[in-house]
Amino acid sequence: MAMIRKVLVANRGEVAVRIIRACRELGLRTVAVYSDADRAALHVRLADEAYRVGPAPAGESYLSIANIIDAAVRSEADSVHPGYGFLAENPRFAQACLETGLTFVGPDYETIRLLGDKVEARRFMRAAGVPIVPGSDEHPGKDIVSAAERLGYPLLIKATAGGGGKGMRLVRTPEELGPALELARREAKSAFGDDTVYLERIVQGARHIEFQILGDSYGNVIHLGDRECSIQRRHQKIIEETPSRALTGELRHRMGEVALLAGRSAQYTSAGTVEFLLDGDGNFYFLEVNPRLQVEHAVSEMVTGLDIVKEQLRVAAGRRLRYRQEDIRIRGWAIECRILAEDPYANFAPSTGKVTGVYEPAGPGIRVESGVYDGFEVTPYYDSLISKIVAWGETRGDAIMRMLRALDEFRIAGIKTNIPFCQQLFNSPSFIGGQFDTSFLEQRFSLSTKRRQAQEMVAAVAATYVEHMKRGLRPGGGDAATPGSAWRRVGRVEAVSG
Amino acid sequence: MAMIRKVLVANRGEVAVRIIRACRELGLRTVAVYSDADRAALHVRLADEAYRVGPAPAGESYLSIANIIDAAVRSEADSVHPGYGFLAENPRFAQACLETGLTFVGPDYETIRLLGDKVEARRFMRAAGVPIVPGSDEHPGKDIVSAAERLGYPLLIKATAGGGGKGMRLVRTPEELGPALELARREAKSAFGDDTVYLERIVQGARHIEFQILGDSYGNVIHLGDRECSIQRRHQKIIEETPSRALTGELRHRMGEVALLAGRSAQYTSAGTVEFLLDGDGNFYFLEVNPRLQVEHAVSEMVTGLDIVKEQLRVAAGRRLRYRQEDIRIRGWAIECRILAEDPYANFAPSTGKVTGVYEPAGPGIRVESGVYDGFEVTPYYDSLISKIVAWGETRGDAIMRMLRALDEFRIAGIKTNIPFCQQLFNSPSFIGGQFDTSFLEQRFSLSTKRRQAQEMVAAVAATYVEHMKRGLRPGGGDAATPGSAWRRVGRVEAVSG
Amino acid sequence: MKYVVSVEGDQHQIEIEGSTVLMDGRPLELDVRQIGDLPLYSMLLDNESTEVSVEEDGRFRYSVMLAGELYSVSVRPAGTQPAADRSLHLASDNVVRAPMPGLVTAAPVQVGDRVAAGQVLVVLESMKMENPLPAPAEGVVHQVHVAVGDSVEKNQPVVTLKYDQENVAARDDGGE
Amino acid sequence: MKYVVSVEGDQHQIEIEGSTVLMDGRPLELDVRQIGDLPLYSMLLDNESTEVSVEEDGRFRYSVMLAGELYSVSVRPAGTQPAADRSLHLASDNVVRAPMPGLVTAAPVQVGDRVAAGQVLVVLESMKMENPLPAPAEGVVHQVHVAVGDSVEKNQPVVTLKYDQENVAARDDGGE
Repeated sequence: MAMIRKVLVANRGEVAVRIIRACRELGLRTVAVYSDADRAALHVRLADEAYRVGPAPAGESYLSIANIIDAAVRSEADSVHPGYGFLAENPRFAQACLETGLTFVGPDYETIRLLGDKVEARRFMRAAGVPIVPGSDEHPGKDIVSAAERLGYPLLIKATAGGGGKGMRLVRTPEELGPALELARREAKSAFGDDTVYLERIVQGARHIEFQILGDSYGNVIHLGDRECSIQRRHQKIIEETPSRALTGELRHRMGEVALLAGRSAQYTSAGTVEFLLDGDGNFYFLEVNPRLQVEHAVSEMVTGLDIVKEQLRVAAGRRLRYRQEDIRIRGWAIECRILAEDPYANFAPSTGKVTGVYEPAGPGIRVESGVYDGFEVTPYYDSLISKIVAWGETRGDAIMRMLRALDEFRIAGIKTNIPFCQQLFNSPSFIGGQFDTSFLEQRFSLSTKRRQAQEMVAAVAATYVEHMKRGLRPGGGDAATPGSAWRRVGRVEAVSG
Repeated sequence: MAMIRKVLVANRGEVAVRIIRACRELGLRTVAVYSDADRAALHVRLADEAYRVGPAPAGESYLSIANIIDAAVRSEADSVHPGYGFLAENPRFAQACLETGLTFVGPDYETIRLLGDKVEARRFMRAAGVPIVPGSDEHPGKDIVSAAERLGYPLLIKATAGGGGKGMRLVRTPEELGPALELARREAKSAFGDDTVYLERIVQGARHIEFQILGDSYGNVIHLGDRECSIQRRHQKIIEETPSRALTGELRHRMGEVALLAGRSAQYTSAGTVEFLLDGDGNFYFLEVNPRLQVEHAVSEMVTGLDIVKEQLRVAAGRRLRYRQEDIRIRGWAIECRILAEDPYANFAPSTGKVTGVYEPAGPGIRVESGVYDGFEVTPYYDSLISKIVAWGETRGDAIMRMLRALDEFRIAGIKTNIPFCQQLFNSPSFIGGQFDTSFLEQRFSLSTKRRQAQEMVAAVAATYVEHMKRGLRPGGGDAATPGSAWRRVGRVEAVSG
Repeated sequence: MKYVVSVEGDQHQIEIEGSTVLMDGRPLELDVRQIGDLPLYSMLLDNESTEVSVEEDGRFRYSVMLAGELYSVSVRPAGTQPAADRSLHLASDNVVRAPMPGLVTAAPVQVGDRVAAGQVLVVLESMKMENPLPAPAEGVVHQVHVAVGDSVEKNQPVVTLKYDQENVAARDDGGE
Repeated sequence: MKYVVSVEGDQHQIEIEGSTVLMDGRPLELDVRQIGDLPLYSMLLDNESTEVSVEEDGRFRYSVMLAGELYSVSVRPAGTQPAADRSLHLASDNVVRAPMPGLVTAAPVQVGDRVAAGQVLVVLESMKMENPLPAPAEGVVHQVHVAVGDSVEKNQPVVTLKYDQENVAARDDGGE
């Protein structure tokens, strides 16, 4: 395989920044691509070169294979990293890269096609002896409605090209099926440009457990342990952690072996994720393999010390994995929280606008992966994920306390985020006790509205203060424009360094 | 010993923030203290309570034992963490806390007195069989000038109450002695309120190697490995790393044993640092023990996974160390870079003023400990340390590449910093090759002024652009107020999310 | 200066005089600093340090975010009437506005339809998600301002409803 | 619009026309975005992405920080004379100003003293460090504006010197 010297990052937001950072740390040149909505985005600012690939809507820019390939050619990049989402799981894109002489940083396109097509993947894994969840795809002939009858309600609509919960819908009754199919297909279309869907039976009380795998072109496949991602809203993961509270050492070992079996039988190269559902009795079912970097890959990096993106780049350059399974040692616990531009007090409606101020947490055990900065414009065109906080601790308790500390420090003005929601989540006894499954968030958790006298008093004073200042009343001869200085003695500092 | 529930942090800046974070993660209530210069400082914003302890000058606020104790009493704190600098090594402060019924988070005051007085400490360690550097204190009777003659030039003036390079001066010739003594005494006075100094012989080509130790009240003392801090300017550490390139496994073991000997013979509790000078022949000499948290403690945390501040709080509450020496495992490499508010292009003159914008690096392997934010005022009253970047990597090379990546991302407007200087330092072959000693920075390194045609062209265009915009010329019908929008097509984004 | 302040429905008398606040008669020391020019305030209230974000949402009305909880507060100078406030509040509520910019992917209701509280009026696609905009209360569709395929800006009116008075009252109490 | 630009002494002809820049006649595509309202600019120059901080320090003069290197650039519209610039530069240099706020801890020179380049005129304590302020060139002390114990603000004059012309010339070349 070819030498990698210049990498085009076919993505945006925090993951593009993440990949650019890995490239810089390897001394590789980076090429960013941007839509008209992202000219001043962080990934453009941090890259060595940047090329416009179209207008704001993803379909005309980040999802345009022609425009991305064109940028790669113009920039004379020798390789392309797709990140996650957009074209990451599109086999035609991987193939187009190959045919243009570009090294695609990911598995080869046949593997992507096989695994990207969830129905194909399920057939393949079943053949390889991996247990799967019953679904409409097992009897392809039948129409989807009778398939639904056979599987029974509630059931799940999934996009064949799916991932990240996009195009996924829960259906409780036959009446809901029609409208839900319509919504799911429209979402799938806009997210993947493919509206094919299928049905899966719901595994009651299931937890979402996945394994991070890494493979090279010499048949070596290892895994970096498990991740639990059961905390989901609208089938979108919000909190992920490793290791999972739900696994015994024995169960973890067995699932790990199955993950390796899945990876080896697919002759998997690069980084991927094998997803399972785990029911209350310790039975697990193969869900899918995500043939790409995963949003939550960072938690695995925190406990293993590996840099998954750098390893992707190395194996893409034809080098062998630098690790054998026995080299992988898990230290401590890591939890990720996704910060979304959504208003938890308005049914999680997307929140867009200019970020007028942001302070992101830092310090011991806290890693932030973010695409925002002071002045950044959050637009309606893309995913609402603006930042990820990863907290590491010696124990799960330490990690949770760190995460709460970090969420408490987070300041962002100009847009609404799900931070208050996450704070309550990390404070909930069920989460702290590890007592949850994939239905927890939507069925057994809601934003508290409990009264706190002390805080209400502070809130009352704060609002009164602002109203008071607005009225231009200036106690102590202060200045309403900068209320701060209206109070207390003015320290020598103003005099000296004003 | 007493239970710890509410901790007063008798410090400011990044270390106060660091300690507050550790307390929050342990569920402890925090009390900040502030001078008039720091009302809106980060440590005040993040604490649960905050008390004013005086005007801006440290002597009247952060160095005022009476005011700090008063704040502790008023806030009903049960314990005090001194951080580093200010009163951290003042035995009278530790004693005052004890007598007020406050748990002092650090060694007991006799130990601080013994070790804080560098001359006392050297006598004690010599007696314990630890090799020390020849100095004027070995013949206390003699006057300082004749002592200088006996030791020979060049030599070093050190503050007896010293630390952090304050009150330290290099003297090359007898003529320099007088003026240097004057400066050193004045600095020592303003930094520690004590102007006593002594002389030490210079160990030529020495490297600064130190060991992080931790002790509890039950006689257990462990070390967390070595740190190399040879990169210094004006006797102030700028870059620290662990492990040191200079130590063989055997030498590391021997020095570690001596560090433990020093700690045990002083019946050391809490966190401390045993500093050595290491000459080219592998001889090492005891320098001093810093009986407090060290600025560079974070690098040891990164490779061991421990939280030193939390462990300080635990042992202060009378608990046993949670680790035995054999539990300590070093993973990878960690390097710290101190970001100082100094102008490297104006002989490192302190730079003060309002931080009008700041973007601090983040992402994999990067930990930032900072006290600044957008709108923060950097005043002339305190240390110029505004932020610390710690980079972790699987190897030293990985850590250096990460640090360079992080420094490259750092943006700060409103004040000058030493970042360009540090960038060149991490790029220098000597540093990368590990070929340096404590004299490296001042004798064999200088800010490059090498020409870079490509960059000069970009700089020329940038300045021309700004001048052009200033003149209100608006190509493409743009708007000079926001030059950005003056260029290129205006994407649909402006139309939609304005 | 005296104010009548209601938080989540509870009424308080608050007086601000210099750096002293009288909270229902109880004196507290107040020291506030605005962070940059953000709606963010570092407050010391009898030395308790909190950082609150205060955003105005309507005359006399504020949303205060504090320690991960949202409080809606109304503040009016002692003596003035809350009436003006309410009427303003009411008027604005006839119009259902887009909570975010996006693309209209469905508009199932017609002028004259009677809709129940929570019934979907319009579906907006934004950030790759379908966002149904529900009716805030039972009422009749007075106007539909958008059609499928339109891209709307934040706060752009999408549907105007007509309510019966009792619903409004009920909703307002709920909204406090 | 045409400009004569000198970077570290080298002269260039730069013309800006719309989004095209002519650099000594060579055309380049330029796309700039200012970051917030900071003196920070994200530049795409023929797709090369760089972020530069540009600060004005005197008429026509800019300090440009780029990839950890500082460049001093002077920009003047083609046709205008650099003379004005120099005289201004010269005038300001007679006065030695405090580079930072601080406390005067020593002022060893007297009016009338002849001082060598680099000789300490005043010592300022700031950020716990003693900062000697040296004479920029050989000259004679014309005025001492501060005394020991004074606290000075940034850019406050501390000493005024008188130079001989040749030194000024020499220094200017060095300073370019």
